Amino acid sequence: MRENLPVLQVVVPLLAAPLAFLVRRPRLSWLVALGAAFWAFFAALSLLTGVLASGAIGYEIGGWEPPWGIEYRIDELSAWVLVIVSGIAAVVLPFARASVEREIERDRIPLFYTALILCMTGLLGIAATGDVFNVFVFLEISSLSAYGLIAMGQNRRALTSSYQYLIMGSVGATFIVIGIGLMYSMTGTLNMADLAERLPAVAASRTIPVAFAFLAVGVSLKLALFPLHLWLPNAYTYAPSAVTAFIASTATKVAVYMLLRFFFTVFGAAFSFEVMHLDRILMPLALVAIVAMSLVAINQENGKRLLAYSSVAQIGYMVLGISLASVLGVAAGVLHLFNHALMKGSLFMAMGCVMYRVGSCRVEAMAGLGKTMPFTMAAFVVGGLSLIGVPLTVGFISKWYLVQAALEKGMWGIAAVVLLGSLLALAYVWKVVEVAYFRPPPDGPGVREAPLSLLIPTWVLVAANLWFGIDAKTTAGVALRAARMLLGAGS
Amino acid sequence: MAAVAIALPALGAFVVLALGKWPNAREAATLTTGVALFALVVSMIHPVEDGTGQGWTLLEVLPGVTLGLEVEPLGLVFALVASLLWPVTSLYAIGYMRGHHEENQTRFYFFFAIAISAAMGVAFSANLFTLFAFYEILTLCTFPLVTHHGTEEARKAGRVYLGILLTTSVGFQLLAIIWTWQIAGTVDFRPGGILAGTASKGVLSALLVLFVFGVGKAAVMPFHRWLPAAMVAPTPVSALLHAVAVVKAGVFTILKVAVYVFGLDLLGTLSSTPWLAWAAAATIILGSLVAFTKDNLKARLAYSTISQLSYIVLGALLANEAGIIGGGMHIAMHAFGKITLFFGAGAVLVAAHETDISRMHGLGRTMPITFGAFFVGALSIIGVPPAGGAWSKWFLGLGTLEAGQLGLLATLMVSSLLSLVYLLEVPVRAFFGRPPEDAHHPEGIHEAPLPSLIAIVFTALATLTLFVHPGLLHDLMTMVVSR
Amino acid sequence: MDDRVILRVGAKVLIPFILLFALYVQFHGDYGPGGGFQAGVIFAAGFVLYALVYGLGNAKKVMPPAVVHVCSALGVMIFAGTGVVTMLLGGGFLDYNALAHDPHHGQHWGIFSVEAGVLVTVFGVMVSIFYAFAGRRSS
Amino acid sequence: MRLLGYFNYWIVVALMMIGFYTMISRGNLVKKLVGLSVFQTSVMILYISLGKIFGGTAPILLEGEEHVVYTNPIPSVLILTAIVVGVATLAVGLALVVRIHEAYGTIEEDEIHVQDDVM
Repeated sequence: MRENLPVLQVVVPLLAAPLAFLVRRPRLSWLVALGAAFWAFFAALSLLTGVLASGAIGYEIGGWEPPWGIEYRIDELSAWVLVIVSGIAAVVLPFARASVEREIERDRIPLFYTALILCMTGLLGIAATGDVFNVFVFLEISSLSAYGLIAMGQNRRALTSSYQYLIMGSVGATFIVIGIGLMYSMTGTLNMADLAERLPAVAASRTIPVAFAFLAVGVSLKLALFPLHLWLPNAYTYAPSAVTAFIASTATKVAVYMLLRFFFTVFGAAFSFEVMHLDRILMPLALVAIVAMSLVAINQENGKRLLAYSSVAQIGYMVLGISLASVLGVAAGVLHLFNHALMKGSLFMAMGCVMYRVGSCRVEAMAGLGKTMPFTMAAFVVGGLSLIGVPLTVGFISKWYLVQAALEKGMWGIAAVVLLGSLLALAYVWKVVEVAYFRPPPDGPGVREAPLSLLIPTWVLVAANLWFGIDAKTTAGVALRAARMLLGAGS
Repeated sequence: MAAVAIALPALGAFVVLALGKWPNAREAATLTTGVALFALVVSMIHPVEDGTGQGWTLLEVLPGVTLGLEVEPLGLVFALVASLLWPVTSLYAIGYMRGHHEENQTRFYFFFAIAISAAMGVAFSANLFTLFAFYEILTLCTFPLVTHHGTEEARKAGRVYLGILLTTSVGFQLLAIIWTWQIAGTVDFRPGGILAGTASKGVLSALLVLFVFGVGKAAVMPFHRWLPAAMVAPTPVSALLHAVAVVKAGVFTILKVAVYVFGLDLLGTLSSTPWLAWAAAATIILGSLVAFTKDNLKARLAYSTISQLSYIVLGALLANEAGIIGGGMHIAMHAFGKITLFFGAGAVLVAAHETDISRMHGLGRTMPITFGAFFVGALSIIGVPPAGGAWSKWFLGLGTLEAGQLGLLATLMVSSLLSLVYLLEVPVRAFFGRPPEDAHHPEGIHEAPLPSLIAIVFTALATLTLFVHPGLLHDLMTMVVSR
Repeated sequence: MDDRVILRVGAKVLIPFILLFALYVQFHGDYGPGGGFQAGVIFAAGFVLYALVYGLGNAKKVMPPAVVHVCSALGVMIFAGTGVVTMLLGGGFLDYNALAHDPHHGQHWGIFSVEAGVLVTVFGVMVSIFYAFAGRRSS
Repeated sequence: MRLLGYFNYWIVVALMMIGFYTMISRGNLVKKLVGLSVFQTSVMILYISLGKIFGGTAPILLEGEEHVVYTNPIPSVLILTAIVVGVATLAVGLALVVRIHEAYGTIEEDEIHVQDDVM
């Protein structure tokens, strides 16, 4: 059982997805999905402890040795991402039951859970596999189910948002395939470790830089790096609440994982940053993303949309850390992967609670919620403080490393922009807080606090925000190990 | 023990929350916690005097970065002042809040207690990270107090308050802390400092600038606007938090950074130190001048606070023992003096519904105790015997002489003269002025509610006592510089 | 519809052969070009032709949408289930050698069952896509 | 002549640009999908042409013929997967267009924007 864990991590959810569809009853399919998510979470945790104890785990599918067969390869980074994705799924699913019953027609609920589990499967697969073409396949599995999930939103604009995402996502994925194909044409292999070995020999050709460029654009599209983020705000805004909470905290994170995998593991940091100068593109874009998208977020009138733009800005932080290409910088990026998943998860789930009771996420509609839904708004405040980076929350830990990484390189301006971003975050978080706490609730039937089945998962994530902000040794340790591994600096 | 000192008010806060429906029990809880906290802090004096102060590491947040507590003399001074004045202010607040029919009183007492808990955390923190964490908590938990009334004006003030305090702390102070960590490899407070010899003088000078302006709570101009803005809060908040706990947390941080991060020897050699000292001096004078122009009593007191806070910043930047001793003592002296003044202002508001100085003529006759106490407080701020403020000004003056900065000494003198005028104007008008014709004070103005009156008299007497017995403070501060 | 005799008769003749050919492609996949994917599409094409000629209603009687949906889910389970079975038998995921004592037979059975899964899924998905689009009434 | 030797790449690039341009320039949602499809297909051709060897046969082992040149089967296998993905994407896309048509009564992008702005 244990030696098969790398593949079971992906296969069990893959089996659960059709099962969730076959059982047909909403409640049952929810149970199936819940079981799959918890299974994935425990498997991921056990993989992470395994990797931390004894190094990377390889798994040959069908007993075919790499590079002929497909290899699954779990190292510190992939185990980390597996934990993030499955952990968020395990929290979002208990939340989803009530929320989905409110937002989605009954006969579509089994389909919804099937798609959600498929989406999780795809994301887990991307993290687990050691084969670049497999990355593409899993990417499309997760994306296609994500398109479907987003289209299930109540507003008809969910449809156009999903369509927009589909077009841009497919273009991104196709770019990635082109990049993979060009790499294959030069090396004749698709295995990541094998590619990493063979690429340096052909790196001087014209094909490899082209492949590099295609991959860079494709991955940037998927991770919504400014200015390729256009699909994201609409998609997050109009998707059902549970979907937003799940996708916002996982999908872009996995895209960042792809970025790390392609440019550190496959191409190697030396080629990516010293020959191709990836940082010269990523860093300015990340900085612009942090500032511009935070400013845009301040002007949003819809809570979910506000958080969506904030997500684009936060992705800027991760990319910024990565573009520093130092152990500390990459560690900051990897750490922020986890930390941002926690904070955006809790924030979007708080929004889901608001949606459940109020039926709208407009900032205006949240007037007086500080009184009527105290626990929901308290969760929002804590998540928001984390986003700002107040000490003793996870956001602070990310910022601590990011600023340190910038200072280490003597990049003053960057440290300043990171901190400026925090202040802009303060502005948009406070916009919601002020309305919720200082505006009197509208007349008419009062709003009640969200039910416990929504509140408990939300607060689990909020507690995680605090817990990992107070005791960040483990998370920072894993992030540093992953960064050292990626940069080949030994652990 | 330090952890208990932080936990106690936090615990008290939740008791307050639980007792929200029974106001008397709720207030009893606040007072009991306050007295217990003060007793606890007092019990720490002996170990510290014997030199057996301890450190505790609560937990390691990041490798090398810990949430740690430590009882040392400087922190003890701050803790003593804050914990003594908390129950006193609570007593005052009971009279004020009920007399003024304020809403959301439970929330008020809750956040009040949390703020004290955070102030204790600031006082006992063993490293910059812990201090920063509690510093930010203090900012955030005082926000609901500043915006207590929930009006448009209060919200605007709250925005300014939060905006400036968080901008400076996140933008400058955090940067300075991370930078310190980067070059020194530690953020612990150590006698003699941790930065000596770690980086070039230029870098350290820049770092000092970041620290001084990063501690927005010290209200060095141009980052002072939040303090007058915070005056929309109910008066007990202005009294305890914006004359004692919050602002003193700021100057306390600067003292701590000066003594335990830079070290006096290093501080004296940095090129930015004299410049910053002059910035503090400018704040002293400008604050006093602006105070002149304010007719609103609380606003005037706020600008006076800005001016007085820079005395302490200046003391720290003199980089000699007398300066630090004077600065540390001024934390206590100014606290008792200014809180008395605020209590007076609040009492006038509750009893006579007046906020403007120009309309306080003749009120002294109906409220003699209040204005008598106000007079004593004013003396302390001005720095003349027989009030405690004389001692701290004495040491600050010594410090400037020792540093050979006659210009700074002159600044202190001028500012004292200015405060003499703008503070004494109030009791003089009250006692000797004629009530204005159009004043339609409600019939039967009398003294403030009894609990408030007790508090006012207590702090006024304490101000006088500190003149006679400044020994403890002086001893503790001497320990700080000789450690 | 009724007067298109040639179409109806032609379809009637063709459809069995189409289905049979699909099965041939499926089972010959071990030895020559072919396999579950192509077979599934061809099989589905037979049904689509039936639906086109005889009407959607009749097609749905022959192959109810519920069954089609079950098919598309079931195939995935057959595929992944094969992998799980190999694991239960002590091999790795999709390690067909574990399916029988003789690795040659194991490979044979493994590929057969995986291809069967693919056939079922592809058939199910193709027909359900057709149903979904053809079943829409223009509003 | 050398340029002509790369004719397969020229075709791929031409198709890719046609698809991409269609996707960007057309406001009709179905036409966009057609563009996407052409775009994806061009990549499939790229893969297949990478593996093709002139004179090579299908990679099937037959007894007695051991020294034949095979076309590399792996790109074909990969692209089989990509085709499935492409079909699925197209199906999802068209399904969305159908639903959009039901919700908005149009599949022209600008008309949809107008309707959204009114709300």
